[in-house]
Amino acid sequence: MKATTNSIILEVACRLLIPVLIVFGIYVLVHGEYSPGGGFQAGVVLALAVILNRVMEPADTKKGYWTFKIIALAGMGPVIYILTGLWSIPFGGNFLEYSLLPLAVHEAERHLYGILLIEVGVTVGVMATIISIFDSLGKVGDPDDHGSLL
Amino acid sequence: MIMDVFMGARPLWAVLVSIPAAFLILASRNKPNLREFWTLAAAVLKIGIVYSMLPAILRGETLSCRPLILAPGIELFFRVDAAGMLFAALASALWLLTSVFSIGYMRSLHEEHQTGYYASFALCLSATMGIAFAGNLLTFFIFFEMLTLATYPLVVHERNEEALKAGRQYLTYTLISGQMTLVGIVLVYLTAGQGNFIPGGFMGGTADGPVLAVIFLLLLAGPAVKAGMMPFHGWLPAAMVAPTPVSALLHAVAVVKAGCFGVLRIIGYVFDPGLLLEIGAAKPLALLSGITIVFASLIALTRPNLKQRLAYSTIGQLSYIVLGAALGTSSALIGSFFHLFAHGIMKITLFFTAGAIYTKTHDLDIRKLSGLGLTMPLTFMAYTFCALGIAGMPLAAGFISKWNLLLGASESGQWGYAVILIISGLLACGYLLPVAYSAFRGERDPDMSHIEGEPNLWTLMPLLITSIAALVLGIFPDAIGHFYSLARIAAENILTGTY
Amino acid sequence: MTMAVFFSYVIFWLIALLYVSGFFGMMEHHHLVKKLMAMNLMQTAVILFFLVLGQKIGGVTPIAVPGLTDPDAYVNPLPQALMLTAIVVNLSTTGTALAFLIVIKKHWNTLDESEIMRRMDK
Amino acid sequence: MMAHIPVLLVLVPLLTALALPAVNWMMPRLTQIFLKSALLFNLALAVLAMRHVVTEGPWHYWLGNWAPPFGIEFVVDAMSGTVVLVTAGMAFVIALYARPFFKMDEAGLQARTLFYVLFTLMVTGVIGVAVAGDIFTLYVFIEIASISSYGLVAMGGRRAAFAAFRYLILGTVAATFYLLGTGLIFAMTGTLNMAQLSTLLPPMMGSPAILAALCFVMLGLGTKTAMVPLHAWLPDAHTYGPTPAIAFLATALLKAFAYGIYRFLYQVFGGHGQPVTAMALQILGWLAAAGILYGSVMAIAQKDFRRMLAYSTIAQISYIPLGIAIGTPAALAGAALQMISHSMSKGCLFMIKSGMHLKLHTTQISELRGMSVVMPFSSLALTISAFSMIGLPPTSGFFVKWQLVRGAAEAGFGWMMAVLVLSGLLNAVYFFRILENVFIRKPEPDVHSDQSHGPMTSAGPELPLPMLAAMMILAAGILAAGVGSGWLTEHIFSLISLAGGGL
Repeated sequence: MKATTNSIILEVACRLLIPVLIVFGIYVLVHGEYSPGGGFQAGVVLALAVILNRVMEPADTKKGYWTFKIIALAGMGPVIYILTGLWSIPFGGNFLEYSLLPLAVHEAERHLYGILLIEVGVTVGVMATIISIFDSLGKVGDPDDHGSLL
Repeated sequence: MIMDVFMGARPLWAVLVSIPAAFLILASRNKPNLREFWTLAAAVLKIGIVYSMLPAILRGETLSCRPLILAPGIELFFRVDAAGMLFAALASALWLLTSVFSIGYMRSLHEEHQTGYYASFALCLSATMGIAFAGNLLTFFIFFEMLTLATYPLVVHERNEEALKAGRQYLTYTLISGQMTLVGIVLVYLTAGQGNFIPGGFMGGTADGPVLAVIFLLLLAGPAVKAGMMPFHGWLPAAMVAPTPVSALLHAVAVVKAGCFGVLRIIGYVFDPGLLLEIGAAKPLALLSGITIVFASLIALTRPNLKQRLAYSTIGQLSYIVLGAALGTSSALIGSFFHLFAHGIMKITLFFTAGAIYTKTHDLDIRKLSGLGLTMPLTFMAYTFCALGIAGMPLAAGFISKWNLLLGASESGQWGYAVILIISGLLACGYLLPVAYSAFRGERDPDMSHIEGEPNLWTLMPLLITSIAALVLGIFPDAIGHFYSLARIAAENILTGTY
Repeated sequence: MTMAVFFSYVIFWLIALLYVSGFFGMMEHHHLVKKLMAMNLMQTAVILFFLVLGQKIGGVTPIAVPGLTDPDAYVNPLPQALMLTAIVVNLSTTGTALAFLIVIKKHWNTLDESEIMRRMDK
Repeated sequence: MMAHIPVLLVLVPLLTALALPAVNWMMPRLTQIFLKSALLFNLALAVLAMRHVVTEGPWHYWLGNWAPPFGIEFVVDAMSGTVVLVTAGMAFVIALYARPFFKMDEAGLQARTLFYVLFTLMVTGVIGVAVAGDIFTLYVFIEIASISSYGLVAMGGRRAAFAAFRYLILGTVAATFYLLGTGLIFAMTGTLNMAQLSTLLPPMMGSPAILAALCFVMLGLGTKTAMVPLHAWLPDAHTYGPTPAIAFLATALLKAFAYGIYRFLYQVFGGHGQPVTAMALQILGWLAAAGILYGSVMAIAQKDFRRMLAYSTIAQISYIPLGIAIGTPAALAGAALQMISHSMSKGCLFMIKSGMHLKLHTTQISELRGMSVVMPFSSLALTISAFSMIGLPPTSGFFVKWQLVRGAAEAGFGWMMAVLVLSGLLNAVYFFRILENVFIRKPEPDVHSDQSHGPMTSAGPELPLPMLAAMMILAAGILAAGVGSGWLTEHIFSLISLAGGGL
């Protein structure tokens, strides 16, 4: 943490909360198969951890976030999803046919792992999307920007 | 093997050969000599292909070729029969002559937009061949519309407001009537189940009389407008704003001839003359063409401009063809088909002479032309001969068609039309001959006193060739291209109902 | 007619009311944000409609309860799964619309529809 | 690999869209190659899928190998194959065309990536609409396509943002209508799969709930297809949106929704065999005819080429519902051919529109004089596509008209024949006015000013090569589709099923 923070209370609270949020997010993710939870929720919780970290910093250092890279990350989440689905194709299955995934476990468990992989993709996607929304809202627009591409 | 494919698809090549020529012409727009070489080369090639099919046709055979499917059950179908051959042979031969003439005309007048002119001309010829060889209604219609489009740039060639107005008028007439024809064609396919041209027609008995009459009217709309039937002739005089070679093309080679040819095709190969009588369409059609013949001639008398006179003369003369088809007897049909050719060759001579004179005088007011016959005797001799031919003088090609039409009128017992034809001949003398008379006998107009000598050779040659052809074919109608035989075979086909 | 059946109809009427009020709100208001809110009302009404379709009196949430194998005991999970997707769709439409509103506000300095329409024609 | 083409058709553009920001971040140089090769690959897949449909009939694919009532099904048949082919083809051509549109600085590259992401997402959505086998998946893909199209329209500047907002509001309302209809159908039948619905629905067609569902679904799809009187969003969006996006929006996207109408009326609600649906088809026919006339008349009234194109789209797109409403095999073949034909010609016209913007700095029709001198090749493409719009041979537009007029004649709809013919003539009025200006009228002195007005203006008289190439591909395609229309009709469109029964 840099010296220029907003307030000591915020910083302490965040320091305490962020690790808990990360762990909780991962817990929600891996338990989505058995209990309420899953990729969407886990993604939101994980994004919250990152956003808290940003809230903590003062406004004038907020520039130059890797907005565009976050969007790229948001894209990669669903890519994980799709690749998981495609993974079963070389093994004779249809798209998303988890039971044919090349894992040395029981068929029902292969379903679980397949869905877990997909939830990971969803988590990454949701997390990155929410962070990028937060970043965009905080971005100060260029006064010459007419919002036009063409 | 390859040769067989080539020979078998000759109708297709005849159609296609001028399309690449059009693109080559566009590509070599900065090299006038090369550009005109392409035109002439394509014209010669086209004549070669077309005339190579002539012997087979004269033997009474037909050549056909189906390169493509257009719609379920409908092919792009080319069939060369006597009627199509007659039209194609005429158009391809006149293309070459008109091209030669255009080169002389355009160069001596330093016209602009020549590239577009030659390219459109080539496309027009492609469409004309398509119309001539079309074996079914859809193929016919496709090329018919293409002809409309390819002619539009020619009509607006002068690029001024008057030309644009004429162009719009032309499109309005032809596109609207074309759409009506389209509906008619759809109805033909629906009622008869097919649309291949069959001599003697195939529509008989497929529907009730009134339905057939409606279909006939719709079908006829496009060709009749192109053929300048009154009261749909308005575009033709307006289109006279275009340069003279274009008028020659419109009147003698492609457009109005395509219209007449379409009328003949529809009357002879979709319906048949007998069926027309049955559904009550023949009499009104003959009457309309009779009225057109007389009125167009009367209007021509009032026009002071030579090109305008020729335009109205065309309107009148083309109705001979429609009249012959409507009368529907053997002689009348021969007359119609032969008039397609005879009028083409004579009217193109008249337009060539008008154009040749224009290159010298830059004016076509009839009063201003007086006395010029002495300085350009060849040009005006050609004019005089063909004017007499249009009036139906023996020895000219026009006499043969007119004689056959008169025979046809008497065969069918409708003497009134014989009278109309004779009156029309007299009127033609009335509006065409004064020009020749004053040219040889009249005083020189002071504005024209500087004009000396014949027009240049490029413009003079084609008109001499066509006028000599009109003479030779008037004496020996079956000479060079066997046009009379073709007309006779076509008429026989229609009346016997077989190829 | 039992109470339960009556109430099951009432909910449909309420949803219809919500939907129609959204529709009219969208036509009535000239303020773009209000239009957007009305649009959200409509979307929510449709989501509620689907959820009610899957509802079953006495059913439990469709998460496997040990020992409960009778499928009739659970609420129909399909509408819920579908509506999860529909909610995401709604979220993205709303997000896109809000982004547009930011751009519109920046360029036109107003969010009044008739005002913008008037200026568009110039 | 070959067995999974139906799903790959959707996945390839989706993966491209998702991976594009990452590719742009890591290997900026490869972005264009990546994008274009992916779209080309997708086009190849579309062709293969079509071949499979032609040789072996409709193709059903079950995601995760779950049988239809539980799992999601993708279906490729002759009609959806046509939509997929059109979409994949247009996507590739437009990607080819779009490159010179963007500044090559940092902001321009970001905007470009954003554009391509939305664009490929829209491709995903459109192909998804075509192949979706159940009505909820259809909804999801409709929304994917729509939301990305809202975003794309908004990229056109300040007017575009407002136009996009209105488009979004109307589009979303349409989507809720559609979803409501879906809900009613689901409530009545308990299934969402189209194939099952087509057997379950007919006995209960009389019930008011199904009637309401039919109305809602048609309202939704009709709005998205911009059928009169639900077209209000279209003119502004098409006028102000960025050209490459609009070129796709006006072509493939609208086609997909029109295809949705066909899918519902024939394969879900039973076509002409059901009295209720027959009535709906009749109303559809009237509305389509009204749209054709309205669009054409409004197009004549426009002075701006862009707006004229927008109204012309309303008119031309209505040919497809008209063909669907007529419901004979010939008419449906005409509708399918119109999907191909109109996509190419309208795409080409939109491309030319922005070419005018680049070179002549105007799209006012009266100021286009002398365009043929400045841009001869574009003018040629303009002529060909205008002829196709009017329906003049030998372009594909003529054969569309032929098939539709023939279908209308077979079904005994004389007034539809009249509408089609009249529409062709009205089209001729406004297109020949443009051609007159482009080719014939003398240019006014200052038109040739070629000074740089933006990053896109390049030296030389004609447009940049990629743009020109795209236009030429489309112009050649129009002629090829015209000449080959008989082949297409006989081999592909004859397979279009009128499951519920045509006329």
